[in-house]
Amino acid sequence: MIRSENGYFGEFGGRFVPEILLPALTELEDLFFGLRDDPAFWQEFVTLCQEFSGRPTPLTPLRRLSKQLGGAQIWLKREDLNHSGAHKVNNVLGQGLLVQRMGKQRVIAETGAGQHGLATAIMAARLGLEATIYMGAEDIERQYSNVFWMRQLGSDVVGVTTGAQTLKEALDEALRDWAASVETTHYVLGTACGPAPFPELVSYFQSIISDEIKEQSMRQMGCLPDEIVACVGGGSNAMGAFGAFLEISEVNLVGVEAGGISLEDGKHSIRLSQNTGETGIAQGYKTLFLQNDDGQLGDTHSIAAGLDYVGVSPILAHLSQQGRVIPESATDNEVTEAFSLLMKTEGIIPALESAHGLAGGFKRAKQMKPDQNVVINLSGRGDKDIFTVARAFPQREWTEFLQREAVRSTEALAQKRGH
Amino acid sequence: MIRSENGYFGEFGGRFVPEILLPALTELEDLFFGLRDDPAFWQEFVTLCQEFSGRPTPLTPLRRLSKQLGGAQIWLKREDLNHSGAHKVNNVLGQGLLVQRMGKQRVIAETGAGQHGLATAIMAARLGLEATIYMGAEDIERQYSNVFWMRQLGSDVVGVTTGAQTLKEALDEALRDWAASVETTHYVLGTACGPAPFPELVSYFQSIISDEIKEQSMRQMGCLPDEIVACVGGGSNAMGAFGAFLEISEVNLVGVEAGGISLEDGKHSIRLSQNTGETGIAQGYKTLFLQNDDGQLGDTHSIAAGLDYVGVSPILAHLSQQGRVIPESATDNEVTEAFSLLMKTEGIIPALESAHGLAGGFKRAKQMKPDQNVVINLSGRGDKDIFTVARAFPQREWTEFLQREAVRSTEALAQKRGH
Amino acid sequence: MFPTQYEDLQIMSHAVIGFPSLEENEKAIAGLAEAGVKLIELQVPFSDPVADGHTLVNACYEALKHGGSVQATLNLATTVCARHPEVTFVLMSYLNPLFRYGLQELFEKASAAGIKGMIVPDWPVEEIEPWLPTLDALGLSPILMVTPNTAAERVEKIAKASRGMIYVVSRMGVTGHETQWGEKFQNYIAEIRKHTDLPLAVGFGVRTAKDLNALTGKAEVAAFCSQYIEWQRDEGSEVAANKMKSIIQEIDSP
Amino acid sequence: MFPTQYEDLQIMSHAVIGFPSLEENEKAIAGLAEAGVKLIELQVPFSDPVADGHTLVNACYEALKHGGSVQATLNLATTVCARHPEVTFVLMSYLNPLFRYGLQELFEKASAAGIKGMIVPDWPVEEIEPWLPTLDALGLSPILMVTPNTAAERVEKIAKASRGMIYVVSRMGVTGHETQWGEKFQNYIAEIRKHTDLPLAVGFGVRTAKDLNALTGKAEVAAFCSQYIEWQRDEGSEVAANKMKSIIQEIDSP
Ligand SMILES: Cc1ncc(COP(=O)(O)O)c(C=O)c1O
Ligand SMILES: Cc1ncc(COP(=O)(O)O)c(C=O)c1O
Repeated sequence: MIRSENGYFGEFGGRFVPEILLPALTELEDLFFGLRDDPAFWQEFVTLCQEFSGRPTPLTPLRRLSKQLGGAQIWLKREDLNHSGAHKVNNVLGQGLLVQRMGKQRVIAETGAGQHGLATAIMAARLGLEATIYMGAEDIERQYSNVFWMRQLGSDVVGVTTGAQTLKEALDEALRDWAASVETTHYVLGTACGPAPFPELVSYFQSIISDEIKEQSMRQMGCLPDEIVACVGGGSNAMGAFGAFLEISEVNLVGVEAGGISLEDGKHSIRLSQNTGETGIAQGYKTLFLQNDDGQLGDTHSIAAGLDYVGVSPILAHLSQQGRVIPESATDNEVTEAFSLLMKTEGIIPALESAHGLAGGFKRAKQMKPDQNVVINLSGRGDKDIFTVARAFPQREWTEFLQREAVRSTEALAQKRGH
Repeated sequence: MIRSENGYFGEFGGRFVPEILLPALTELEDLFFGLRDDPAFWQEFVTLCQEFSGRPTPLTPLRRLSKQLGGAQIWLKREDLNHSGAHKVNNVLGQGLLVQRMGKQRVIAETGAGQHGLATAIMAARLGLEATIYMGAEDIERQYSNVFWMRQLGSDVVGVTTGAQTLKEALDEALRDWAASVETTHYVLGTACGPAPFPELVSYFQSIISDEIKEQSMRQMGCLPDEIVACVGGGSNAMGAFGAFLEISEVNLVGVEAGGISLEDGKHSIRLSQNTGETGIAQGYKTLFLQNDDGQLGDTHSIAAGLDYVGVSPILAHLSQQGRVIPESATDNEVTEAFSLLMKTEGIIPALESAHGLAGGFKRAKQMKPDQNVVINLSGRGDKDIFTVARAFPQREWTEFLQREAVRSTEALAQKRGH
Repeated sequence: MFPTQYEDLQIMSHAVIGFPSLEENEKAIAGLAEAGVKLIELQVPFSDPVADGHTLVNACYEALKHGGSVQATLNLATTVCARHPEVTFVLMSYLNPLFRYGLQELFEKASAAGIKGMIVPDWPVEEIEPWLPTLDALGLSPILMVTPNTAAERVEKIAKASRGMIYVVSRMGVTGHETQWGEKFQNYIAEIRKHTDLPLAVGFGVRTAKDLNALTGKAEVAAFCSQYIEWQRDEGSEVAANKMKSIIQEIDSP
Repeated sequence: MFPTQYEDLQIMSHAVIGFPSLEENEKAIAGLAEAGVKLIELQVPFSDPVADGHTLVNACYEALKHGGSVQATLNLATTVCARHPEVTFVLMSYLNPLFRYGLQELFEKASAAGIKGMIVPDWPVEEIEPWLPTLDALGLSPILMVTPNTAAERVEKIAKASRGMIYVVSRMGVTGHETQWGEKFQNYIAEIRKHTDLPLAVGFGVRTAKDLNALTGKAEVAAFCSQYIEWQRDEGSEVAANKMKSIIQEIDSP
């Protein structure tokens, strides 16, 4: 895995936080630096992932789809099979181990798609911690099922109504909570962003993905893959999938960002490519942000709540500047097409975030030869996206069902109040 | 694994089908008998489960919950981590291998909770088969999200509106379809019921669960468990969890049925215990059915669509008569409590079906000693039950969300029609 | 009694006991007898009639609400067998209601009521064989089914266990497409006759006078059931009987 | 200029540039100066003000819609520094808007406009240190923050890099509970004074005359910001200035 120089990756990274947060970050960093080279700690982490989350996740060959597309052999790294339905849980379980070592009793988290919030709520329930999850009000609307479960799991979900009401605002609000609670609370940052040591720490835990890909591809393909493709929101699943291959230059690493509706400002979430992102410092770190000339962070759009983020991992910003990671993007339409194609051809329901990886990966695989191998990181499953997908592929019965369900739900509520 | 004598298990089982279905059953039986002792076939099956569905599923210790309950150590066999979210996929993938060998191009299935239908739709998509899924109209209503996904996966979902509109009627209708299509179509029966060889065949594929439990408990507990608990709908997850232990009499095997609302006729689905079920012959086999004096099959109720079934595996009927399997039941209320307890204490969201196993298992574990071990088979995850759970635990935000979503969905539909 | 081999085509029709009501059953049966129907199936309604098409499924569902049961069927049989000696009554049921009643007792009572034969679609030949001595002693003929996909050796076995006649399922499946009575069907019939001297009753898809004419000279019995039940459902037993009568008159003599 | 150590308590207040509008900012600042406020923070609004409470977060959001920006802040500074020589103006901003403007150019322009100090909450001391020679040359004082959980050696480091005054964050967190000014707080202040001779500006939770009185004799500057912005938001700049005036008059002399 890549290591920072004093929290920096090239020009990106750092730790630009209000002074009040510094001690917690230093404590975390010291703890992390003391553990990360300890094989026993890694083993403890791997065992936890195995016993609770079902790792290793498989590497699934897409035989029919690869044949149909006529290019490289496509394989999916199945992070959708994780407990909670996405790769997010890897990082969260790892941080859970750190929380136990710090003896803190409360965790907070920001969440976009709700997957990281759900994973955090799950970890908190399992470890007996209090949890508060910050989520943009707009994202709550898009992913209410995740909110429903977080609440059932006993977490406090706080809707953030400032600004565009998405991930960026939720992150701001979580930082504000942390500033007030830092001595008893750990902030479970959900992606490879934020102030040092988070980008490094999150990438470290997520690198379990690429460790497995490496071993599995040797066993299943008999060689390393030619290319690894992952969607890029904050960058944690991508860093997870790329981590073990950074030094192996024969393996192409491709990050697919959310192309959204168009390249117009506010209609996409592309930070790495096409000169859309500019170096900036916000939310505790330096990276490529979508921002205007005055340094105000921009609005973003993606059909996938989890990619709808204004910053990006400083590690990916650096690797992409270095040419080691190839940035790609996929539009909302390309994404729903890839979503449908995977589902109908291979019987796997991807998260809309992950479907960006599919769209990008399929496009590239078509240009390659049948003796080449592309691994796409399927970061999560699509169940959570049912409401969004239903809007993209409207079914009359679904609408009618929702109408009836709304009535039933109202009745159940009235009955509960009656008690 | 237990073997039938000519399709019978004690007095239960057999093959009571219209003559037209006989050739297909014989063909299937011949194929199955020819393969089941072939280690290479089993290996092919295990590899498929590994590569596509993420097996082996873990055996998760519930440390906090066990301590809280103060009895035996409780472990969960995590079938919820399977691709598609339940154990159903094991059987379906196995039958998929048989379909390929028979060269058939179409599959049909009945489904209750929708999990088996979803698993079948997934298998059909992956193998490039046509699929028609029969589902009671009442169950469609309870589990529309599964229906939504089956349709997106390309399956034809047919609502069955006869009788009580649940699993029994769906099974009847699937048999009718099969009678007309038997030469080109394989009927993917979803549980350890129906005419021979299905009970045996389904139990055979599901026994991958107990094979793993055996090996995992030796590794993780250092001994075999004292007790294995599973919910019983048709009986496939229970037979899967029990299979490898049938001959080991020190391991108690406990099947938990749906106690529903009360013991009144039509308010529960208890067939094995308390003299509720009576020997009968229907839907192609002989077992304990809920029926009246005239031999008409009865109505059933459970909060869990997948347990809402009038018959039960003839193997379980036999084992329960023999005293090898201990029948228990859990009411809807006990089930929602166990559901909530697992979620809040261990961060795992169970299917309502599986929560019956939890309710029964927790009750028994409390009576046991801390040096004993109970394995509960967590047959599936609860995401699919969001609408039902939301009715049991009403949240105002959920109701409001549904109302808004119904409007959005109507708009999306109108827009689609406009095109 | 049952027809003999190569006798002229006779019509078998149907009553679902309790549909539309128990009293109406009696009138409907009288109407069928009057119309010239020679055999009548008395169907015990069942909650899970897997071998029936939707018309009969729905009729069963209604019949159960109106008192249809094994006992009601036996009661009705006692009445109608006595009243219509020119008609041969056949008990049609799924196995479970009979099994729950007690097979031995059921067979005795059915025989005593005057019932001559029995069609039980989910009762396979292997399970019937042990009962043959009892059934033969009671004069109760098991009428087994042969389907287009039944293998030759199994046809042989079924023919051996059958009495009175063999029920020939005309096509694959209980619902759906129109049945064809062409060369393929004739080969199918010929194949069955190789194994038996019993008369053949053809069922499924017999819905028009044209179908009956097509079967004339090929089978001894045509089971005209679903279409009759639909008439009964939609237009009442009297109209249904009249329609049946005129259709029987339309049959060409061979 | 900045107060000297142990000078009488002075009030620092606040303007968010663009809130409620650019014109209103000028009037509001005049009102504050008239009320006797000696230091005024000119806050560049930012899209992600992580170190601010909800009042300022919302003010930033509004300000951005009304033309608040780095350039607007510099323009306003030029005007108000000239107009109110008795007031010390401090630039308050998050780092990114300044970074995007270009730090070197920004510092020069701010200094030229008459700005004396700078508070940038997400700019850590390590990143400031290399800029000290430039800032010193320009006479632009970096006012760094110390918080209750800052370790002693880090207070030392921060004190070394600070100029003009040190901003003492009174409590943990930007929102929430009332601040206490009791013994614990006094020990905290005393601890900081061990490392510096600079005057101390206390911020967060200063909302009443009572708070100001409590700070009298303990700190040199009280940052009276969120409460003022709430008055401004709810009752307009004029009423807000009057309230500020009467509250300043209420301060007990030490
Ligand atoms: C399934 C899934 N994939 C990807 C992402 C994007 O995050 P990251 O880029 O950190 O992997 C999310 C974020 O919520 C997610 O839920
Ligand atoms: C999660 C789950 N568990 C259990 C069952 C009950 O089936 P069986 O008894 O065959 O395991 C179902 C049926 O749909 C199910 O979905």
